Amino acid sequence: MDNLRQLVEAFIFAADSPLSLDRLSALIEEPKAKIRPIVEQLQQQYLASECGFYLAEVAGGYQFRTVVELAPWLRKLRKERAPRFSRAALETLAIIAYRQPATRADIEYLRGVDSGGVMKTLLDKNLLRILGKKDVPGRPLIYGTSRHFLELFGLRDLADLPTLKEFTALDPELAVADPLEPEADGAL
Amino acid sequence: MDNLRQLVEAFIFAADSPLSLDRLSALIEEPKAKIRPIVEQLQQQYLASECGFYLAEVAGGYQFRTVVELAPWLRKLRKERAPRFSRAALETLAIIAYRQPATRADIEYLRGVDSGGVMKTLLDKNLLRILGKKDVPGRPLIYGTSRHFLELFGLRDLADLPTLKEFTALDPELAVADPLEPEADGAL
Amino acid sequence: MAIQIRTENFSGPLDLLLHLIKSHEMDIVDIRIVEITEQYLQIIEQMQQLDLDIAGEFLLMAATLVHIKSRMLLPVSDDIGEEDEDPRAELVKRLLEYQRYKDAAELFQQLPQLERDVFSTQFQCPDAGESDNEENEIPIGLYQLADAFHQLLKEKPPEIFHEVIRESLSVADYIERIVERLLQQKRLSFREIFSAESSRNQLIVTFLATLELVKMHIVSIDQVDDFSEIWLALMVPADQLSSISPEKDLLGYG
Repeated sequence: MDNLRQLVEAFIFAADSPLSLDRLSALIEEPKAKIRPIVEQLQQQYLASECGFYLAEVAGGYQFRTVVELAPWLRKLRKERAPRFSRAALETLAIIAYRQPATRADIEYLRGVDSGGVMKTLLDKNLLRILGKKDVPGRPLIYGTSRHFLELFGLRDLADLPTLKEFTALDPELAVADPLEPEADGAL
Repeated sequence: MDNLRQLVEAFIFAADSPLSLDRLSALIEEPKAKIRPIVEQLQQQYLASECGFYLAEVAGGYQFRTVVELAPWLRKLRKERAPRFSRAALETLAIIAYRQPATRADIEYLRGVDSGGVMKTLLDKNLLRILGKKDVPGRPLIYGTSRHFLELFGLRDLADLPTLKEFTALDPELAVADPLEPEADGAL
Repeated sequence: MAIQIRTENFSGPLDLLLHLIKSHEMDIVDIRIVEITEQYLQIIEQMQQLDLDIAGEFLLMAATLVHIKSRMLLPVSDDIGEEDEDPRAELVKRLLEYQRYKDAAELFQQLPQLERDVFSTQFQCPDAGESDNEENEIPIGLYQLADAFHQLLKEKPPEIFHEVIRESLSVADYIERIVERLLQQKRLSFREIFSAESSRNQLIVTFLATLELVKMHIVSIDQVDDFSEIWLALMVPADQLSSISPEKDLLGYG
């Protein structure tokens, strides 16, 4: 049993992206039911030990990540500054994240400006993906956020997106469109 | 003091190569004499805890590494990865997807290099299929994409592929800005 | 009001409009349309005076505002039906929704970002097996697929016009170039020997040079199947090349 814990730890550490329970189960050749408690135990353990990193749940998987409080120190490690997002990019990303699947026309209607360039940049950065085509005349492409988007922002899944302020009860249709449960804990 | 341990741990964890005591001391802005015992303590601690990784001393520095005994397991990580493609494979697949039915010569014309090896890999991965022989002298084989290709890219059929026109419309340098059209079906 | 307003500070006309609404302490759901239109037009004019490249989108919004204003000034006619819609309704709806995503963008900015606020290990596990040219591997999706094809087509632009510049292109020089490349690479595809930016003349000379090399039994030509790639390879060991290097004059191409 202890060996299993060690194996889970090593796999998550060595993987280059978050490992899901399914993936862990396939790699270790043990049922998920056996692996899940081990992962949960590891999460507790790292939190309790005040280690420099913790076992985060992101993008449907698990990954060791440094604790947020140390960010100002750790940035010294990277020579290049982390790329910052322009306001246009963040707006576009937000619209697609909450509204997906979204067409380019949806985004441009909301933003009021041509957004092709921003979308291309986000696609190049692998933050967006093309989901297919919409079943309306002209069959426009529809877009959604990628797995990498979740990884970058440390989200477990799309339901983990921060809740948006409710609309005033102006339009009941819009209130329905409100997705997203509140986050369970602020651990991330 | 505990914070210092956390910081050392996080630095070593997040660095892309082994961190020397000198480097750690410079990053943390504390004398080496203060950092050395912490590192040694961490080494002991990880060994004692039978963690999946340990604090190795390599190349004049310190780095977390997975436990050597687990190597046979960890190799599976690379073998069973989410599909990722080399540029050559992606190019070849793209040409066949858009130009099918395509001969090997068609592909090599566009890529400018021998593509036999890549095509074989793609055939082995069941992403391509042989459609028949072309009715020209030499009767070269003609290729198309497979059902599995559609599944992998989440396409219903080939008509779901983004057209080049749609694609270039994203690139502001290539396309005149599209007029804004509020969406007809009132997605709001 | 002497606020310095610059388009680049706003991500679009809705953003500018929201700013004006806020700075005039209005309620989004009850915009004082006459006042806001005036303000908006003033700013647009300022931008024009500064000879800024005003995006069409900003002008489009100006037109929308003026249109709403004129509709609000018209007396409400009874004929059209009881539920006359507020002319501002659609704009208000857009503004409210835009405001929401603007807030969301702000939230995103504050989320801990990988490689900015949190870091994962960069350790490439040597025990995980040899990484066969892993750095070249790309995640795949429809975009990556379409992009790959698009890039290839961009690299192979249709031949348009070539200005004819008379150059003294010597076949002998080109023979040397091809041999040099073959020494480095052992095998070259027929296409590879032509560089992409070659002029027509250069292509011809390259071709002649290739023929010469074959004629001199320095280079062999292989083709696996009809119409498949043609491959060139050196037939002569490298150390013997110098002795059979052609005398430039003997080739007779000038």
